[in-house]
Amino acid sequence: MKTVHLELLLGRVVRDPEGKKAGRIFAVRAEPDGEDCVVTEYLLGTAAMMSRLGISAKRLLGWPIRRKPLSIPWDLLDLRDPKKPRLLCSLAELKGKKG
Amino acid sequence: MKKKLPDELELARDLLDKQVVDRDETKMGRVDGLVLELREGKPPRVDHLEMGSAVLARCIHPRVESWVDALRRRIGVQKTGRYRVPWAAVQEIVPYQVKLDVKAAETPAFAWEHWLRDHVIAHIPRGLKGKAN
Amino acid sequence: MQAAGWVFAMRSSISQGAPLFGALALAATLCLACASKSPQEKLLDATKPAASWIATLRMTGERWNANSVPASFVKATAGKAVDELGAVAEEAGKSPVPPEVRLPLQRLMTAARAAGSGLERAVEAGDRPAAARQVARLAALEGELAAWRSGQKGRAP
Amino acid sequence: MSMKKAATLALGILTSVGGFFDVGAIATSAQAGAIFRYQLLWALALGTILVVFLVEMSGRFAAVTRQALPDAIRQQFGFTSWLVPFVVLTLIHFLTLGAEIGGICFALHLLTGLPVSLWALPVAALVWLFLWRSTFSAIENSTSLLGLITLAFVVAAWRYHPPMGQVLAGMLPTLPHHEPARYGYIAVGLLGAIISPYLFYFYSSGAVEDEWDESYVAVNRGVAVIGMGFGSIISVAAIVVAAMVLAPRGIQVDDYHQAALMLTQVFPFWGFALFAVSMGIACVGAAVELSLAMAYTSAQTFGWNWGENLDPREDARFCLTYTGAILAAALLILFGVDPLKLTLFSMAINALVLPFVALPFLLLMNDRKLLGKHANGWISNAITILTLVVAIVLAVVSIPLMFLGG
Repeated sequence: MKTVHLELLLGRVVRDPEGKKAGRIFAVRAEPDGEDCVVTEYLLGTAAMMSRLGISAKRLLGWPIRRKPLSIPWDLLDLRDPKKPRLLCSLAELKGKKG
Repeated sequence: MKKKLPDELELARDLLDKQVVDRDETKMGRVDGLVLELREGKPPRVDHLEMGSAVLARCIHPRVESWVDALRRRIGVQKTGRYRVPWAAVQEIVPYQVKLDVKAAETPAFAWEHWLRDHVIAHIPRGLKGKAN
Repeated sequence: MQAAGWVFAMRSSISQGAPLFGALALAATLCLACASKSPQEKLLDATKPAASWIATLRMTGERWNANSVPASFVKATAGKAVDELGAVAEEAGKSPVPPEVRLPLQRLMTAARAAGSGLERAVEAGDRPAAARQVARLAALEGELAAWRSGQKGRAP
Repeated sequence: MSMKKAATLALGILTSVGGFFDVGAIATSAQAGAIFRYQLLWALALGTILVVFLVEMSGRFAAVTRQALPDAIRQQFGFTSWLVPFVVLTLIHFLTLGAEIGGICFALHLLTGLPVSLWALPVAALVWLFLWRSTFSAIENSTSLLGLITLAFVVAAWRYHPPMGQVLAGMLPTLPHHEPARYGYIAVGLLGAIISPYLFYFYSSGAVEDEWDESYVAVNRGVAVIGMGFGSIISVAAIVVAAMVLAPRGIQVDDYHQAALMLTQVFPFWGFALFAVSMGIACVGAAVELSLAMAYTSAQTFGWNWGENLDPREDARFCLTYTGAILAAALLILFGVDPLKLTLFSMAINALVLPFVALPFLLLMNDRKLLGKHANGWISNAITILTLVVAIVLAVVSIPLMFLGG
């Protein structure tokens, strides 16, 4: 059984096949599925960290920062080497999908 | 027993590092680690939670883990520094704790607590405590 | 969660702050070095706690005579004061200032220590008039030390 | 207001007696008054405002989330981020606990004439027995009731009719006329003595022990103001008395023996004992608070079962943490570490670590997912950011001052 430790995965830099940096993993979304609990997406970047820590720049500093965390669906992230998570499509493609 | 889980979980925020209680609400540790199983063609699933000194030591450095483990074996109170809780045992997740369908006293998480209770606390006369509340 | 990135962010902010912090520490050290005091000023500084200890002895004696503090307290305070005054006397002895400056101070410290020990003995014997005499002696020494200090302040560069 | 809620004031007074008016506040207030008269009252006033807000926040946090601060910090920021602050704070709490035990020993030395170090082990046994045998509410009520004796300082200050104009003028910061390094060092010490990190860990854990819920948010506000106000008034009184009694005679406080003379003039018969007893009780309160804060912090960091109301058989690790802490801290005094020097040193490093306590605090208090409508408003945020700025300035300033003024 191939496993990965979440506590060691958080904060890792994700790169796309061309080696471009996509950001650090700060959050992992999951949902219960019958008896199981399955991962749906991974969230990257400062915005993910901020939302993870409940920080709202608007409340704290008085001005809004409009940046959304970069989200990667579960099937587009290769975790076989947890130290070097790899994006399965290019960064541009991922961003393009969202429009 | 029916599980009480939110519809959507953010694993790092809603699970990791949270206080763990047993079915009698006895505090038994924290979610020190969380292990995902990678499956071919299917989304990764949460396999088990981990608790214990080895898990924490690993977060600092793998070398620290080996030191902590050597120390644990020498002292010999705990059989394992890595207590695994299968996902099926997770009963309830609320903002301030994670409830497991186990009994704390029967798990390795309570090895030290029991050793200290039987070898130290039992020898000191206790006061009015326990009757209070 | 294991916010490695969070730690990373904190670490980098600390390391960015380090030069600033280092500069401040350096500035402080430089200030210390520039402000290195003349032997006279150093001696003057050392006499400040001495004056405070003589005043303490005097007040302790007065309060004992008024039945406000126990004998054991006088004993402990006098013991501490005599030690501290001894340390000042020693510093004065080692100071490179001219003898006409330090000798009167050394004499003052010796007299104050004697008064402190005298007070301790008087209290141990329960002798109130003797304690009152030591208090008066301490008051006089307080004045003399103040005079010495203002004389030095006038001469200090 | 129900009786139970009115009784929560005890938690505020206990936190205040132990956390505000403790050995550090006694030492630094006496020094401030003796050397600079009323000129350093502003540091006390500033510290009071900051601490009232921070205590209110930690109580509100506990009431709304049912979590104490160390618990929430570990959950929110993760084990590796919390590890270093946790170790550093534990070390500081240990030194401060040593200073408080030293304060109790000194009070007993004043009353009995026996040497300070001789009292170290009996005092450790006494503090431990108090924690081991009684419940949280018993500790709260007895310490806060006994703590009222420190009001002796207020009576003394009032009897001296201090020059009100000068006292009020001291509330505004001014540059020192003499000894600037010492002035800075005492100001840092005063702030460090007032805004001690353990205060917030203890108070929020106490609120969880007392089973506060959202309905306590309003009560908590009153408790923070009244409790901390109590400590503040006593510290102001201590500065005033030192300024009226010690300063005119030129007595500085280089040693606790000198501070012990403070009340002997105004209460010729009881003054000496009143000082000793006030100091002893304030330090017992602080020692209790510190040893519990250490046990709470460790237990919450590792998820052990904890609570002062539990039978020690149910939370062995929690009980043995405070037991070990008290014993180890008492050894410092047994081996002759000077209580006043230890106090001043731990107050200065308390100020030094404050930024690392205030920053996570600021983040937690703004988390809407945790606190909902009870998250911080702009006033509380402004005060916390001010604390953070003051703390950073203090941290930068206190290092050179430790060499210049100490």
